[in-house]
Amino acid sequence: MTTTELIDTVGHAESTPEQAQPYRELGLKDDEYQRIRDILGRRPTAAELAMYSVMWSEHCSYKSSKVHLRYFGESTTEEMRAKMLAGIGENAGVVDIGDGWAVTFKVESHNHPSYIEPYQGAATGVGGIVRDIMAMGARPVAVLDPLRFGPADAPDTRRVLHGVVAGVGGYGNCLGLPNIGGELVFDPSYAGNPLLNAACIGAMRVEDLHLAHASGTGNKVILFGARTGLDGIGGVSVLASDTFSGDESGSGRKKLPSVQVGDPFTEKVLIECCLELYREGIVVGIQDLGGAGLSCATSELASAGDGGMHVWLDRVPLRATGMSPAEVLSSESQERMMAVVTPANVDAFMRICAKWDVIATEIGEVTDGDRLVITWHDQVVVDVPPRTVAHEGPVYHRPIERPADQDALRANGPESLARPSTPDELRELVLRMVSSPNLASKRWVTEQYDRYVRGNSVLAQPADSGMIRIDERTGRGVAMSTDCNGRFCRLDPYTGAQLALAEAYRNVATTGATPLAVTNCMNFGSPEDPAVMWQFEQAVKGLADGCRELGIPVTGGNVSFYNQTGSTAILPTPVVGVLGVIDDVTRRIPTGIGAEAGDTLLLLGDTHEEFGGSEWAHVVHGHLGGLPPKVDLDRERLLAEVLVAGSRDGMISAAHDLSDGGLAQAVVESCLIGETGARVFLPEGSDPFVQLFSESAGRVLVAVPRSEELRFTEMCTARGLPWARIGVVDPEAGSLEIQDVATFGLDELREAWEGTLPALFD
Amino acid sequence: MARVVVDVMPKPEILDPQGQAVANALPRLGFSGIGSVRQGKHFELEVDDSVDDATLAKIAETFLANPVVEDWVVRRVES
Amino acid sequence: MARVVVDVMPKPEILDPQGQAVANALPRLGFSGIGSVRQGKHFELEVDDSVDDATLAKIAETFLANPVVEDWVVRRVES
Amino acid sequence: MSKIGVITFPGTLDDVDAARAVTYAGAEAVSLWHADADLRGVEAVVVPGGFSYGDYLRCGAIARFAPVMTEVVAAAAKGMPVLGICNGFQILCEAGLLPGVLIRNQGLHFVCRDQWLRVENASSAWTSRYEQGAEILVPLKSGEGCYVAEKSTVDELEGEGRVVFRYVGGNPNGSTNDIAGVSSANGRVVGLMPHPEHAIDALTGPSDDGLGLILSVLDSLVAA
Ligand SMILES: Nc1ncnc2c1ncn2[C@@H]1O[C@H](COP(=O)(O)OP(=O)(O)O)[C@@H](O)[C@H]1O
Ligand SMILES: [Mg+2]
Repeated sequence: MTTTELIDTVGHAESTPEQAQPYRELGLKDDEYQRIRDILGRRPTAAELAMYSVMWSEHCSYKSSKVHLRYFGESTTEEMRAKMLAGIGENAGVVDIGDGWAVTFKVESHNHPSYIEPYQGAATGVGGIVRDIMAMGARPVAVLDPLRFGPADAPDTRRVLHGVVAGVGGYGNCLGLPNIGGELVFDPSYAGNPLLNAACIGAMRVEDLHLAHASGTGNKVILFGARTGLDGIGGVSVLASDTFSGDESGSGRKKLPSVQVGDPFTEKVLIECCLELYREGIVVGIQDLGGAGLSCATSELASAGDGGMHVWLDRVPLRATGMSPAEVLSSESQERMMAVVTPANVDAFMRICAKWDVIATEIGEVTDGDRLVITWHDQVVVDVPPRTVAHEGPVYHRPIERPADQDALRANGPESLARPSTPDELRELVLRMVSSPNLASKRWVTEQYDRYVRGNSVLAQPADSGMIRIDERTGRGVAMSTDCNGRFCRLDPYTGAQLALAEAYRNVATTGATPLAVTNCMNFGSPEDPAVMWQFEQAVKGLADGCRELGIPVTGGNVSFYNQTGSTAILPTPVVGVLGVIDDVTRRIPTGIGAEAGDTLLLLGDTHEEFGGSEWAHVVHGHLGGLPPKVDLDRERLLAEVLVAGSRDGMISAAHDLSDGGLAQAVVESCLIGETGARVFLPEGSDPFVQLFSESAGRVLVAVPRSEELRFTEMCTARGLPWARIGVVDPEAGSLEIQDVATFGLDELREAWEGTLPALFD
Repeated sequence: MARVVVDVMPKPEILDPQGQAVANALPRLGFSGIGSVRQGKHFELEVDDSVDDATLAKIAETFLANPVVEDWVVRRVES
Repeated sequence: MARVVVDVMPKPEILDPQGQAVANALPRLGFSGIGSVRQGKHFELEVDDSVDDATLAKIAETFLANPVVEDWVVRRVES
Repeated sequence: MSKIGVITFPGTLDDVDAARAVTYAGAEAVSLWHADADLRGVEAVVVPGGFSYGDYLRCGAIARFAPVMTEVVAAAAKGMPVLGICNGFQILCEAGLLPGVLIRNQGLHFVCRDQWLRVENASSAWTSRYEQGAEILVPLKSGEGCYVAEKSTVDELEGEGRVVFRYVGGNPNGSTNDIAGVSSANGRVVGLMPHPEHAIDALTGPSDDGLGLILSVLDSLVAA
């Protein structure tokens, strides 16, 4: 393949304008291909075609979502921007958390690969998001993994879940990053479309922030990390079979698997190597290699810089023999990074890489033109304006239409579903709900993740949000939670996205941290379906408007389309991640009760009869219809202020937010996590079923020491936050008593809560 | 009873971090002349004579190996 | 260049949780007649002709296998 | 101030934690690099947890050949206290400083949980601060923590009181005789799978029970 006759050079392309090219197989539309020809004034070479086709894919170009995502920027005010050091468009968002510290965080999806090859799909999903964080100049400090699978008892769920959990753990544990949270949701819509979203948090000093720019004519472009192989080439392998000389030599690779295999050890070493490079101050620009490999890294770096770039592609260290330039450009081999370095610093750069046994190769140079020129053994195989590859891809205004069944769905409310009426029925329902797969303890999963490594994990699962200490001296730290209820989003994507935001925001505040910024991962069906585009548009609007109301900016995110089976899309799933800051992690609020005996249990917020999309309707009736709970963001903000103030003044000894499963679930978890009993009394004259299982938003259960009760409730009253005294912590009891309903032994509850996942998956 | 051996190897184009780790370590341990190393799995099964080759092939393909990333070979050996 | 195969297996008296798991799972998947399963490692090395058998034995014994719990076999195969 | 070395191999993860534990105990943590055959004047060494060289072949199999390990083996022969935690324990077994080997957990999953241990021998260099039979709570986090050895070796360890830590409240990984940690014949080299360095502060761990290991060795250094 390396013989010159087979190479499709720019000269060859110019002289063979009519040669047919497999652009359709590469996913390009007729008009997109024509646009490439117009940009170049000729047909693209095979390498250029490979580059444009991956970079103009939905995944890389955001061509269907771009027009909507703009709304995030448009709805962010100057005030919201105040603490944002980098936002949408960079590898990851960065916020200033005070004391000279900056924190970067982001969520990404690796959904499809995790269905094909669950272990490697999940592992490389974690690897990819970690490199994004590294590319900002930060040390990655924690990961989270929001996961969604098909029905818990479906045979394929077992295969996918086993692989995904082992992959997240196998990669993250070996990398030395504590896993401090995530989600685990089962719903039939995710069968065949599991969602593997991975989030990472990184920390750095404000002055160490690095952006992906290739600037400074004469600066060197260095590729470092793993060798480049044939992994993940998937679509581009059609180029290998499309023989320019009529030779069949490429046919052996026609069906390359589009799977990448991760090597967490190499990534761990790469992290330490990068951090040492940053410390020495010898990196001008840095970019990770993720989807679209070198195509993406070279064009994005060049496009964001102030000049052009020349790349000697044949210098790239390879793992396979006979790779074509197009393959080298498209390979998604993992654990690679690209840096821009001044000539004077190249030696120092190489020395540090050698210390860590990291392969580093100077493969290019920043030039003073505005072209990205790539040569292969001195022949020009790519000569393009980089912006046209990286930033000026196609933009679609996809048709949007409210789904035809939306009204019927909303009209079919849960009001007529049979409800428990006797105490016995309620008792049974509590146990049934607690042991249902979505509400059961996630311990079977989280026990496979290292939550301790690096010794800064202040809160990890089970907790409302994970919390990590950033500064050992001052105790400053951050908290993060990701949330989304896809059923709510199906009923009303605008409100559903706001409910996801509200829940993540509340989860962060519940641990005593002040919510600061937002990231998201938009998991949806096909953008070519107008109904899906409507869901997407509504969710973006809802999230953006919600962030504006709460005064915290969206700093980044990710879009994953085409999550569907046939014509059926997954539940719209805009996973929202909220990051909060806490000035002193020792004042964190734990989830479990019982640190102090005799605490009063207070329920903050209002309970309404809200069962549309609830876990109860799902578990007991397999029903989805009606309206989701109302969202009141002013209330969420007030609740957060009260929780943070309560934490600051030492008035709260435990807190747990109410979400899926309502009060019953929250109380049970507070007892089990704290290994302590309680007595609960529901408001007089209220309907116990509604009190226990409604999923009204804006509520938190708090445990307050007797001595602080008056001060705390007076604060709530003064600020206008409804509260109700609903119980006491009872360490002696060994049981949870819900007055006039039932008493549960803690052992009985634990068995119900913790038995489910092992029974399903061991 | 027959003894059956199944060897499962990462496909040639697939990254093999395990084999690579061994290959990189050998020179450091003072062993030279080893070009490449690939590491896979080796299974030894005791099998009833009633189990035919098609069944063995199926077991290997659906269970012992992951066809997306691995190749495998099934051999009956005398015991 | 020669191809050398090294198979490393847990000693018979040593616990083999992986092989055990495979053996337990097979009947559940509808495969009967498999008595026992043991799982080990399979290495394929590309070796210079200069590397002699004694060296290969040494590599296997000191590095590829842990003699405390594992047995191993070294084979040269034609390529 | 006593100096305790903490080794970093490529792929070591819990070195920062081990160093923090040393500092909390009031000693100086000296970082030792795998490629340097130099113990930099330390009086004791901690081989921390992680995945040295990725642990792809066999846990600890590659790390034991590192230049720094040659020095550790030589120093241990002269009585220097050495503590191997998790991957460090695996490395010490591979290096022959401790008997036996650690294989894949019986459940085949990585297990991260807060684990109760009984101190079975409070006279080793790393456990003198504990009461004999004391129970301590420290994190366990490993995928290959199942201790196995030939029967004669296990009998010898049990007979000589060299099983230093034992799991209580359930065996998390199938380890022989619930063994969590063992020592060399002279009690100076100790290895264990659970992570005492992650139990030095109730803020970030389940307890501060783990600090006792470092405090113990400091006692023995002062006494020596
Ligand atoms: N896939 C996962 N990875 C890591 N942690 C998880 C995962 N799934 C759930 N968790 C953790 O388990 C705990 C309980 O989860 P969940 O009930 O969904 O919390 P919440 O309702 O507060 O969002 C939380 O600490 C959450 O972060
Ligand atoms: Mg919560």
